[in-house]
Order: sequence, then structure tokens, then C-alpha cells
Amino acid sequence: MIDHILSVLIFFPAVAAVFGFIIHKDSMRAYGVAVSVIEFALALWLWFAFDSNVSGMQFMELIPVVPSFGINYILGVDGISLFIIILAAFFTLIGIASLTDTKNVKNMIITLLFLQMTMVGVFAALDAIIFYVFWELSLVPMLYIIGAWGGPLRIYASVKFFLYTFAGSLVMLVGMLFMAYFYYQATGVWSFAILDWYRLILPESFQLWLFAAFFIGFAIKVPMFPFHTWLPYAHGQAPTIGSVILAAILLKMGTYAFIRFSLPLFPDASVFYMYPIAILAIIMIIYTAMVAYAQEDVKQVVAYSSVSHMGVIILGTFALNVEGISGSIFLMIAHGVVSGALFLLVGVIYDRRHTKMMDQFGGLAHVMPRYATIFGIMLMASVGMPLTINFVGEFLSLLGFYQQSHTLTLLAGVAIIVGAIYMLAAYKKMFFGEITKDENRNLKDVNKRELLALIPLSIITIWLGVYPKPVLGPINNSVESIVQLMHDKATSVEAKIRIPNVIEGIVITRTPAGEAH
Amino acid sequence: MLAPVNVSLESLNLMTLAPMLIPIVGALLILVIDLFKSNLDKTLYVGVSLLFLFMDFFALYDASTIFAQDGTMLGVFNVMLIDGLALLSQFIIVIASMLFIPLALTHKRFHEFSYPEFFALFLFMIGGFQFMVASDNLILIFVGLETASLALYTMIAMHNRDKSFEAAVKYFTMGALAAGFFSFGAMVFYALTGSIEINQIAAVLAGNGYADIGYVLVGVVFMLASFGFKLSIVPFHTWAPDVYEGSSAAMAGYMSIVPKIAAFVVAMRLFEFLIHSGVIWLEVVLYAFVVITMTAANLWALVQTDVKRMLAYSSISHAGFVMAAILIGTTQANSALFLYWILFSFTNLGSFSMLWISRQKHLPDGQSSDHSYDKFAGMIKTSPMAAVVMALFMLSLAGLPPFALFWGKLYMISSAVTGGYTVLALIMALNSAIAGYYYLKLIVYMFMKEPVVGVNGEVYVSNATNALKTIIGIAAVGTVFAIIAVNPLLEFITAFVYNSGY
Amino acid sequence: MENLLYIALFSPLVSSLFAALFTATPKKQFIGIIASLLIFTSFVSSSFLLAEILITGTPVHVEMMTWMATGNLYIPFGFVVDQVSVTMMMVVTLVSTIVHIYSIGYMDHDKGFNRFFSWLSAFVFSMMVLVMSDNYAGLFIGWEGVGLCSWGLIGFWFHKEVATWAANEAFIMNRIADLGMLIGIFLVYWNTGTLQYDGAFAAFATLDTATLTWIGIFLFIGAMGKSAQFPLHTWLADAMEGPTPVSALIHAATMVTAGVYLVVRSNELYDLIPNVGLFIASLGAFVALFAASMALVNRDMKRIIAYSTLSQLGYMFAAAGLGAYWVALFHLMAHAFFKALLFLGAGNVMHAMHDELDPFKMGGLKKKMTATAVMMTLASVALAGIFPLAGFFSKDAILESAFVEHHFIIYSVLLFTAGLTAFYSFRLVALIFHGEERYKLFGIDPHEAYKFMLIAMSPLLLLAIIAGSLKMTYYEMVTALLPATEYHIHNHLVYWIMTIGTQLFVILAIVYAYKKYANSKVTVPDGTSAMENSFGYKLLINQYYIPYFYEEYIVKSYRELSKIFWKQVDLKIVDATVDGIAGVLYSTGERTRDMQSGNLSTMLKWMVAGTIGLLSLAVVFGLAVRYSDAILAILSGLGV
Amino acid sequence: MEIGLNHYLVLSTILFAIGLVGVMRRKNLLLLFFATEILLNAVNIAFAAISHYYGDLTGQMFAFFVIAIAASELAVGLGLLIVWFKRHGTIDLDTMTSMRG
Repeated sequence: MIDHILSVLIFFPAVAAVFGFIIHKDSMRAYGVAVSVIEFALALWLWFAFDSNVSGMQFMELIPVVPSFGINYILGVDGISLFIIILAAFFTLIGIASLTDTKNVKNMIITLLFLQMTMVGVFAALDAIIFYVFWELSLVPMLYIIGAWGGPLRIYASVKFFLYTFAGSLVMLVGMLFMAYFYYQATGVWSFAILDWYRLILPESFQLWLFAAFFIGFAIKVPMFPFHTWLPYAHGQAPTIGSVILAAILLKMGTYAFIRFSLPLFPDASVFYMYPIAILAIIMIIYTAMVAYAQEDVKQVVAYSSVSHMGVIILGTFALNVEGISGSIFLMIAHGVVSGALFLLVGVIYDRRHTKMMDQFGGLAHVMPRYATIFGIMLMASVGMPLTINFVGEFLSLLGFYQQSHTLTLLAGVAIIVGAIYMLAAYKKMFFGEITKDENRNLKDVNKRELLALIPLSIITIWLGVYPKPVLGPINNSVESIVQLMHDKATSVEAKIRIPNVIEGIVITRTPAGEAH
Repeated sequence: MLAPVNVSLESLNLMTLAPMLIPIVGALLILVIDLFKSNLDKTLYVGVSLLFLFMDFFALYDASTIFAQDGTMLGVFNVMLIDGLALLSQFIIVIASMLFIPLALTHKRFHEFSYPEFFALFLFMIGGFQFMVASDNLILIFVGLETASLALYTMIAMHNRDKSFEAAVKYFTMGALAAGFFSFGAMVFYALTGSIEINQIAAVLAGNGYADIGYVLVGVVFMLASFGFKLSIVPFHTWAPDVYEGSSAAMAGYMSIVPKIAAFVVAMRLFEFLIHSGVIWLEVVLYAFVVITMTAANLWALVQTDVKRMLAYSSISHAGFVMAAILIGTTQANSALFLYWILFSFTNLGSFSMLWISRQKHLPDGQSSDHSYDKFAGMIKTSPMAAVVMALFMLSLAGLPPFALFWGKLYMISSAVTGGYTVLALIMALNSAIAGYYYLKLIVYMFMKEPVVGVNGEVYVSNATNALKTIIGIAAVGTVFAIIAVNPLLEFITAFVYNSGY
Repeated sequence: MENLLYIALFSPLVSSLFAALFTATPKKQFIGIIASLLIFTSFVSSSFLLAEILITGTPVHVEMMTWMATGNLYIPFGFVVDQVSVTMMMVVTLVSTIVHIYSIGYMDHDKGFNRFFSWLSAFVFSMMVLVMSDNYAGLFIGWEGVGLCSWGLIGFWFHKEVATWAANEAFIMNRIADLGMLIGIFLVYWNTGTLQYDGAFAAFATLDTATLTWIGIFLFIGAMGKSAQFPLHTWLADAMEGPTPVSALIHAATMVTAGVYLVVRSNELYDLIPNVGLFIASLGAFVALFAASMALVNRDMKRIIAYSTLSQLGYMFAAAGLGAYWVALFHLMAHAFFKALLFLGAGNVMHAMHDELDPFKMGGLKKKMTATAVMMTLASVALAGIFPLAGFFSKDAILESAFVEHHFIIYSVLLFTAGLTAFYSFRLVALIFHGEERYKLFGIDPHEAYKFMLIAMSPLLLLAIIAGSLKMTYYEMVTALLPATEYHIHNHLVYWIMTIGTQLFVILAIVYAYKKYANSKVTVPDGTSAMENSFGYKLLINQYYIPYFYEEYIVKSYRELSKIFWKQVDLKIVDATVDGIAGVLYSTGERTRDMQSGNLSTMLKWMVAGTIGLLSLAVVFGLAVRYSDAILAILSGLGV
Repeated sequence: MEIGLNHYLVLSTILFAIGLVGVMRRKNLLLLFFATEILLNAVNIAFAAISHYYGDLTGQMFAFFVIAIAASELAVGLGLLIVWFKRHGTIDLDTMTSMRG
């Protein structure tokens, strides 16, 4: 079974979801929890069986699908995808376990299980088309979750989410087909296998175009400024569980794809586009942080904060060195945990008050101290307090990018200021001060079911902040091989310089001060 | 004086006629049966039709094994041309017809199916289409085309509603005009080359180096107009939405598949040699047609309030999409055309069948058309299974992986990329995104709104019988598990297309 | 030794976590006691470590575990106890222990008692990490940790709007500086390949001055935030909204001195870049004067002390910037003792006065609160730098070093500030403890604090008095690590003139303050007196209008800009573009759908029109091909 | 003047154009059918002429088929027309606009 564990991980939830149709709706929650516990256990087993010292792909599977066109069902994990898969399993588990009383709970759980299939599939796929299949398929359950259980604007939000990402990924598909065609021209056989593509060195001019095509698909998914506007709507309207999974896992698809596709396939283009993308990332960081500060709805604050954090992830990715990329991958996990938790927390208060407007709250720390504490922990993680999970990622991402540009890193570093501003302001509005609304006087503190989700997240937040090594180690190994690959493949002189040669060890670049600023 | 005709039966190669003759014999048989005993149940006719279609299928299978060994066959004074395109398209025609004909076994009683003539016409029509695709003689193409079309007009009218007659009249009149265009175009080619066989025309034109390019283009224009009508290329598409709306859903589904593949094959035969000979004008015009048809039809589909009409526009858009294959003209593109169309057949058959089973004798309360979006509101609550299946078809039409049509789109866009039409590939991709909206709209209605009509869900399956459900089941399975079939299909198609020299 | 180190480091953490378990439960006295005991344990361990260092002179260096390791970056949780850090540890643990004990009494009636101890111990832990870390990243952990705890403690009474506002202000302002710090750390890493102090210091020598300058500047920006140097100083005064023990521990003795510690710790860096050092010294001198001037007129007891802290931090930076690191560290230590004492005394007064902060509303409290009065007076004497109290030795050393280094402007500024310091300190003492009992007007019945609180304060008093005598021991110890520059004015005459002159100047200021404020004519100002309406007074009482400027021009514009970004840019431009594209597509469909008019005649016309259109295109094309030569000729004739 | 191929072709084209105009202008269904007949017969003339010109029978064969098809088309067309007339009492095209947009 371990040989096919990835397929099992992908399709077990889907099969379970199909069987879910015959389960009575009163037992559905238990069924969902059972399935996701098994899935999570399998994911942990995967981690256990994973050899951290190997940088390449593990547990590979290959089944020909359309061999004449080079489409094969290829799966595999490395340090980059491993933890996101585990995170996906984990969030589905706590998502289902902490699911509040929802109408049509049966449909919801079935949808979530299907969603889990697509999420694991995206991160395990090593064939561009299979990747694309799961990538697109993940839109459908999310569309349904937002559209069926969302707020008043749910239809607008869900359709916007779907069409926006769909349009972007179709452009990406054209890019993939191009890539396959280049591979065909170079070798005479069709192949969509990513590992095959890695071996292909493209001329820089082609790289630029292909990079742009992939970029559109990924950037919308991330979402990068100025393609981010679907996100506030999606988060604003989605039910809690939808927001949690969207923020924790689905957004990571974009950034993951940058690392899996854009960087190793187009090293020269990555260097070429590094500055423009970094500038976009910085706009994302600062601009969306400011927009978050202006929000009146606490969920929108968290939503915009997601965009802001994704900016740091992008920046780390385009540091193009081991520190930055490792940091950005770690930050993906970190942001998944933290923003997932924050959305859960917003859901807690929404369940009690049926509003998310911050002016309706105030002084909640008096009546809900536990809630305030957990929110506080996540708040601090979100603003990147050291010894929380986010800091490791943010620190490494910024540190990595500093090698590429001092000024831009300085600007990006503003993240730690603006991030603190909106988060603290929101926290103050919600929790501090006297209680002004009578409705808030008798609010119940977090209950057991909610704690079931929040406590593990808090523990992870601190644990990986203090001791990131179990995660960072495997990530590092895989990232080193990717950076080395990029260095070897790079054709332009600048790219050779910008992308470090990992094997030779660090070359300390002394930057003359004049250039530094 | 003409010399006495002296041909050996061998050289006629009558085998090539067998697939077309079988449905015609079947049609005649049905008429004969009716002569002897009228008022037989429609199941009999459905059965007989299916039987003959199966025979047709085996005849085709037989022919295709011969083709696989010996290559292209000519027959009957070299009028018949059995090549890969002919075989593939006939397979599509016959299989789609086999899937269509059980749709006559509805729960509610519909006027047309009580006439045996309907089934006879149906079989005649199939014969007509088969002639059309299996020849490169313009006369035979014309005859096949008209046989099929006339039968089709009649069948539409037999639905016996005001709208059906209106649709039939519109379709008929425009069809007559298109026939005029076709014959004029054929005349121009005949005048230029002295031949009405496409390969002869091509040879003569190539021989004189397209000296009279202006006149050639005049001929091409009329042919384009004629096939533009059949393929519903903007601005020759105007019949399509009305005809789809006026005819029964089953008929509309059928029309969106079978006549078009026949027309595509002829268009391939007729236009591709011109493009390959460097007639830039045609390339430019086709490019424009492809883009305009895809885009405009999508935009119109966006604003529809009736699902069937929306599907009509969507079919136009899909046709435009597939037109690109003719423009690109590589083996991959032509294979993509067939692959796309096969996968499209399953999906579209399914979606129209879903409309068909929800068809009532009378308009739903408060609705101005049979299948308005409102009718499907909240379907997931009242009739979840049907809603899920319908959603599957919509997602497939939208090109969402891994459902059937995605693989067609994938291969088609890939052929555009490979053929050097990068911008076209992008336009195709973006059009798929636009199209996503109106397919999604139905899903939104079904899954995210509160029911408006038919709270008990009865309305969605009012016309359902086991036969219809089976057809939908087949379509659904074909849509969902298309991925398994793609590879064998692709290998089969590519071999056939390649061996026909396209 | 390692165990001692770990005990010193982690017992505050244990204390914090222990108290955290009870945050949701009602007040429990034993939590305060246990927390104090644990911090005391830490103090004892630190003392043992100090003894060890004093005896052997070899630092204790441990590496607990890896924190971050990726690429070439390797950051462990490493801790070092050397002469510098052990000094800080002593200061931190000692003041913390006292503040913990004191708080048992001070927070007696507060329902957040348990939470308070959790935060307070957490702060001690963060501070210990800050001073004990053997690398910049670890320092940054502590750095941010103390910021967090400071946020939690300033906003401890979260129902008060001003408190939470001040907490956020402090946090955000610190964050601004932390960015500088972070950039400094990045610079260190990419230029030296390590963040360990020893490795980095060793590599600094090989770097060029420009790079070092940037490193120095960015690290100092970090220090400016934490130590509230101009222009990031406004948070410190506002932070006085927190409970007074917090002010004593965090905003006087420990956290705010972290910046000084950073500069001292990085002395090997700043030694290489004297220009930056000079800048630091100048800024320090400026802040010393600047803050002292604001303290002159302020009417909030705690704020006066806070400005005084600010001013003393300026002294420390002046010393550190001039390379007199050991002097800076010494002043840091001495200041911690008397300033914490001052704050705790102020806490007693506040308790007695039911949280009244305006000294003009007090007066004559020495009768009711003799012990507190004595302590605060002595602390003020120490602060003013009167022989033989602690302040004299440390402050005198700073003045001397400025003089010796020939920075006479800095020297004169600092000297002048010393006078101001004396004045405002004793203005405060005089207003609180002497003169008429003005509090009676407000119906308050003051009482002395709990005995154990006073006893707890007594070690501070002792140290404020005798710390000066430890100077030489201290000097010998830390100069193992810091540059052992002795600042002696070799001309004895000059030395005596200066010393005695300074003392006289300071005493004069004290006398003046007493004269002005200890008499019975002092009344509660009502805003009518000529002085209150003078420009200078207004400028000072409004803190040079800097908070006003920040609020009006930075905070407000940030808020407005955020609103504009959201409402105008995000919704009306970015999002509207996306929706606009969709809208254009949709409305195009809507507008052109009339093409399908439903009329057969129109449909036929479309068909014919299409054909004719194509036909004309074909004709044009055909003609163009036929006459292509002619067309080319015409075109070339036209010069195309 | 001898009547040559071109004359026939011009005649055919003119007739075809007349047919087209008729198709566009006529609102009466019956006249519309006439117009389509003119179209087809215009082509027939050309076919016959070209066939003669080439001395090849194919064109005439085509013409015969066109005639046959035209006849059957008309049969269907008239059938539809009669049904429409029976139902609506008019054969004006403008009455057929129940579907649009």
C-alpha cells in the first residue's frame, strides 16, 4: 500500500464521498470525521515513511493515461509538497470536526471530501495535465461551498471566484501545451511530465512568454495584485469552513505552482521577471495591508491580510535562493495554519452574533477570555512574532530576497509594520474597550468543539515556530536540488549570478554600500 | 454516340455503398410495415431503426477494417470515397443516431413518434448524411445534403407546435438559400476546372497555379456561405437558436451533432486543400470566422434566459471552436476535430436529453419557454441526482477537466499551438472562460437558488422512462470517464485521419 | 553551569506558563508568590553565574538546539553568559524579582491578577532571551518578545481606550524600528555568512566601512525604537497607561535599555565606525536635553519619570556612541535601580491617591507616606547625580568621557541636562511630598503601601545608594569584553573644578526646585497663569507638538489613504476593471442580440449580406492579386 | 452576335442576383419560395452552358439533380406553408417572430 499511498490519499476521500450519499444525514458528521481521520493518519504515515534525506521525488507512481499524447498519471512527493498535503488532510479533518450546525450537512461533507481529493491531487501530481485536472476540479466544490452556504452575495462571489480563476488557468493551459510542444520538438515525443520538462533548456525569449502564460494562471490563484479582487468576495461570502480551506490550502496552489513550474522550468525568465514580480509583491504587501486596515468587517481584514502575506511568500519564492524559497514554502504552511485558524476564529464569533462587523463588537475580552487569548496568539503569529510559525517563514523569505535587492526588501519589510497596524487595530476594536452592545454581554466563550480545532492549531503555531526543523529540513533538501537545477539550467549570465550554485557553497557577496541603497 | 457502358461489377466496389444503403433499406422496410399494419407501437419502429443502425455500424466496422489494411477505397464510378474521414464521421453519425433514437420512447406521448414516417425519415436522413461524407463528388454531396436536410425539416415540423412550424419554415427557407449557394459555388468550380470532383478540382487548380484566384474565391465564398449555414457560422447562424428552440430537445441535440459533423467533413475536403495551397484570403477569412463565431455566440449565450436557447448558442460557439481545426489543417488538428466531436456528442446528447426528460406537454406555470433557467432553480433540493448529472454535463461543456470535452479542448488547443496559431489558441482558451459563465449560470440556478417551480421535483423527470434514463446514463458515464477512452480514440482517429492524407 | 543558565533562563517561562493556566480563574494570591519565587530562582542562578564569571572570567556558552537551518543559514538557540550579559541578567532578574513581589501588593485588587503575572513573567523570559542570546536572531526573538509583552502590559487594563491605544502605539512604533533591526540582521548575514556574535564580529574587521556603516545604522534604528529615541519616542510617555510596576520594570529598568544593550553588545562593530558612533552620541545628547525639557512642565507624575527615563537613555547612548561602552552599561545598571525605585514609589503614591497622577493635586504627602517619601527622595538624589549615590558615579563618568573625547558640545548639553534633571526630579518630589496638603481638596485619604511592598523596594534603595562603590569591580569585570578605556581627566585641577562645579550646579537646581514648589503658595494650575500661556510652556506641555503632528499628519493620512485605497482604488478601479470586462462582454451580448430579430426576412438578409461581404472581399483580393504589380508601383510612387 | 458562354454566365448571375433580391425583399412565403427557385434555376442555366462549353455531361447531370432537388424542396416547402396557413391564416413572414433574441 505504501507504494500507492499517494493514489490512496487522493482517491480515498473521493470514494468515501461517493459512499457518503448512502449515509443517513444524522450520522454524516461522524462519517466525515472518521474518513478524514483515516486520511490524516495516512498523511502522517506518508510523513513517517518519507525519507527526509532524499531531495528528489518519492512514492512515485506512473500509469499511462493518454500515452500517445504524453499524458500520464504521475504522482510523487518531495519536501515541498509533502507538508502541504499533510496540511490539507489536517485542515479537512479539523474543518469537518469543528463544523458547526449547517443546513444540508451531508452535502457539505461530501463536498469537502471531494475538495480534499482535488487538493491532495494538485500537490501530488507530477504531470502537468493531471495537475491541471485537479487544479481546475478544485474550483467546483469550492464554488458549491461558497454558493450554497454563503452570505447574501454568495452567488456573485462564487461565480466571480470560479470564472476568474478559470480564465487564468486556461491561459496557463495554453502555456502548458506550448511547453509540451517544445518538448515534442526537442525530443520527438509528447510529454507532460514535469520531471521531463525539467530537463529541457529553453531559449530565453520562449521562457519569457511561457513564464507570462503560467504567471497569469498562478497569479490569479495566489492571488497577486491586481488580480486579487475575487478573494475578498469569496472570503466575505463563504461559510467559515470554506474560508478556512480556501485560505489554508487553495491559495497555496498558486505559490506552490510557482515553485514547481515557473522557477525550474524558466530560470532565466524568473530572473528577468524577478524585479517586476517583486514590485507586485510589495504592492500586495503594503497596499492590501492598508486596505485591510480600512475594513469594517473582521473577515475582510483577515482576507486582505491573506493577500498581504501571500506577497511575502511570492517575494521569498523569487529570492531564487535556498533561504528564500525554503522560507516561502514554510510560510505557505505557516500562513495556512494561521489564516485558517483566524478564519475559524472569525467563524466562532459569527456563529454567536451573526455579524462580522467590528463596530458590533468591542470588549469581547471581558466575556470571552479564552477566545481572546487564542485570537491573540494567532494575531501575534499573523504579525510575525518570533517563535510563532509565521516568523520563520517571513524571516527566511525576506532574508532570502535581501540577497537580490536591498531596497525592495526594505520596502517589503514594511509588512511587519503595516501587518501589525491592521491586526492590532482589528483586535482592539473587537476585544478591547468596554462592552457597548447588550447582545455581547452574554456571549459564550469558545466551546469544546471549537477548541478541538483551535487548540491543535495553536500548538502547531508555537511548536513549528520554536522547532521548525522537522518541516524545514525536508523542505531544504528539496529546495536545494531545485535551486541547483535552476542554476545549471540558467543560460544568461545574470541568471547564473543571481541563482546561487548550491554545491559550491555560499559565495558571500559583498555589496558596496553605494549599490546597497 | 456514347460507347456502351461496360463495367465489371468488381470495379464498382459496391461494398462501399453498403453502409448508406442499410438505413435506406431500413426506412423502406418501416414504410412497408406501415403499409401492412398501421398503428403499431413506436417501440417497434425504434427497435427496427436500432436494428438497422446496428447493421450499419457493422458494415462500417467491416469497411474500416478494410481501410485499415488497404487504405482509401473508391467505388461506383469513383463517386464513392471511403477514406478515414468518411469512416470516422459515419461512425459518429451512426452511433449518435443510435443513442438518439431511443429518446423517442418518452413517457409523455408526443405527436411525431406515433408516425412511422418519422422513423423512416430518420433513417433516410442518416443515409443522406452518410452519402454526404463518403464522397468527394459535389453532386453526391449535394444530393446527400438535401436528402438529409429535407428529412430534417420535416421531422422538426412533425413536433406539431407553432414554434416547431416556425422553426421548420425558417430552417427550410434558409436551407433553400444555402442550397442555392452551394449549387452556385459548385457551378463556379465547374466553370473553372471542368470538374465537380474535389480532388480533380484541386489538381486542376494546382496545375494552373491558381491563375484565376479571383474566380476561385468567388466559388469559395459561395461554398463558405453554404457550409457556414450548415455549421452555423456567424453571420449564417441565425437559424440555429430558433430552430433549436422550436424543435424538441431531443431533435435539437441531434441537430447539434450529426449534421454538423457531416458538414465539417465536407468543409475539410473542400477548404483544406485551398489553405494548403496558400490561399491566404481563405485563411484570413476562416480565422475571422472562427474567432467571430466563437466569441459572438458566446456573448449571445450569456444573455439567454432559456436553457435550450443557451445551448443552441453554445453549440454555435463549439462549432466555431472546431472550425479552427479546418483552419489549422494539420493532422493533429483534424484528429482533434473528430476527437472533440465525439466527446462533444456524448456531452451534448446528455444535456439535451436532460432537457428532454424534463419536458412537459405544456409550458410550466408562469414560464414563457419550456426550459427557462427559473425552471431549474433549486433542483438540487428536489431532484438531486438529476441536478448532479446536469451539472456534470454543464461542467463538461465548459471544458472543466477531467470531463469529456476538456480532452477535446486540450487536443484542439494543442493543435493550434502546434500549428503556429498561438493567438488563436489564446482566444480559444479565453472563450472557454467566457463560456464558463453561462454553463455556470445553470449550475448556480440548480444548486444555489430556491426552487421556483415543481417543488416536488416531478417536473424534472416528467418525461423519463428507462430508455431515456439509460441514454442519459450512457452519456454521463461517457462524460465522466472519457479519460479512459481518450487514448484509444486518439490512436484510432489519428491513424484514420493520417492514412486519408489529412 | 549550563544548568544554572537554563534555570535562569527558563524559570520565568515556567512562571509565565504556570500563571497563564489560571488566567481565566479569579485572583489567586499564591500565583503571585510562586511567580515571584521562580523569578527569584532565576535571580539566584544569575548571581551564581555572576560569581562564576567574576572568579573564572570565562563565559558560559551553550547551544540548546537548532532553530532555523536552511541553505547556508544556521541559527541555533544559543546562549552565552559573559561579562556583559551577566550584568544585564543581574539587573533584569533583580528588578524583576522586586517588581514581582511589589506587584502582589499593587495588583491586589485587580481581577486580572493572574494574567498580570503571566505577562510579567513572560516579559522577564523574553528579556532574558534578549540578553543571553549568542546571536542576532535570538536577540531578535527577545526583542520582539519584550515588545509583545510590553503591548500586553501597557494594554493590561484593556477596557481603557487610552491604554489599548498606547499599547498599539508602542507596538507599532517598535515595529518600525524592528524593520531597521531586521534589515541590519540581513546585512550581517549576507556579509558575514553568520548571525552568531563571535563569527560576525570576527568577520566585521574584513568588511569595508560603507557596509559596516549601513549595518551600524540599521541596527541602531532598531535600538532607537526599543529605547524610544527621537523621533520614535512618543510611545514611551503614552506607555505610562500601563500598571505602574510595568512602568518600573519595562519602561524604566529593562526593556527600554535593550537598545543600549544592543549597541554595547555590538561594540566591535561600532568601534569600526566612529562616525555612526558620533551620530549616536549626538542623538543621545539631544534626546537627553529634549526629554528633560518636556519633563520640566509636565503635570503627570508618571510621565515626568518617563521623560526622565528617556533623558537618561540619551545619556547612555551618548556614552555608548562615544565608545565608552562600559560607562553606558554602568549607567544602565545604576539607572535601572533608582529609576525602578522611583517608579515603584510613584506606584505607592498612585495607590494612595486613588490613581491620581497630577502632582499639583497632592502635596505634603510625606506625613502620611514617610517611607515612600524617603525612598523617592533618595532615588531622585541618585538620579540627579549627587555624590555619593549611584547616579553620581555613572553620570559623572559619562560627562568625563565626553569631555575627554573632546566633544565639548555634547559635554555641555549633557551638563546642562544634568541641571534640568535635578530640577524636574525635585519639582516632582517637592510637589508630591512637601507643601500644602492639596489632596484634601479632592477628598482623598492617602495611606502608605503594604509593608512587604516597601521591604521589597528596599534592595533597590540600597543599590541606588551603594552601586557607585561597585564601579571598579564592575569595570574590571566587563572590560574583559568591552574596550577598557579609562576616562580620566589628567589635569587634577580641571577634574576637581568640573566635578565640584557640576555638583554645585545640580544642587542649585534642586534648591531652586524646592524653593519654587515646596512652599504653600503652590496651587492647582487652572490654565490662567501667564506661564501657562507662554509659548515655551505650551510647546513643552504639548511635547513640541510631535504627538499632534504624528496624529494629524501620519496616522490620519494613513487612515485616509487606507480608506481611499479600499473604496476608491480597490473597489472602484481594480475590482471595477474586472467587473467591467465581464460587464462589457455581457452588455455587448445584450446589445447585439437583436441581430437575432426572429424575423425570417432579416435572417435571410444576414445570410445574403454575409455572402456579399465575403464576395466583395474576394473581389478586392482578386483584383489586388491581379494588379499587384501596378499597386506596388503606385504605392512606391506615393513614397510608401 | 453569337451567344457565347459568357452571356449564359452573365444571365445566370443576373438571375441569381434577382433571386437573392427576391429572397431578401419578399415577405410572402410563397414568393420567397419562388425566389429560391429562381436561384436554383439560374445555376441550372450556367451548368447547362458550361457543360456544353466543355463538352462534358457532368454539368448537365448536376443540373438534373438540382431540378430534382428543387422539386422535392418545394414539396416540403409547400407542405410547411400549407400547415402554417391553416394554423394562422397568413403566409406573411412577419408573423413568424415568436422566437427571437
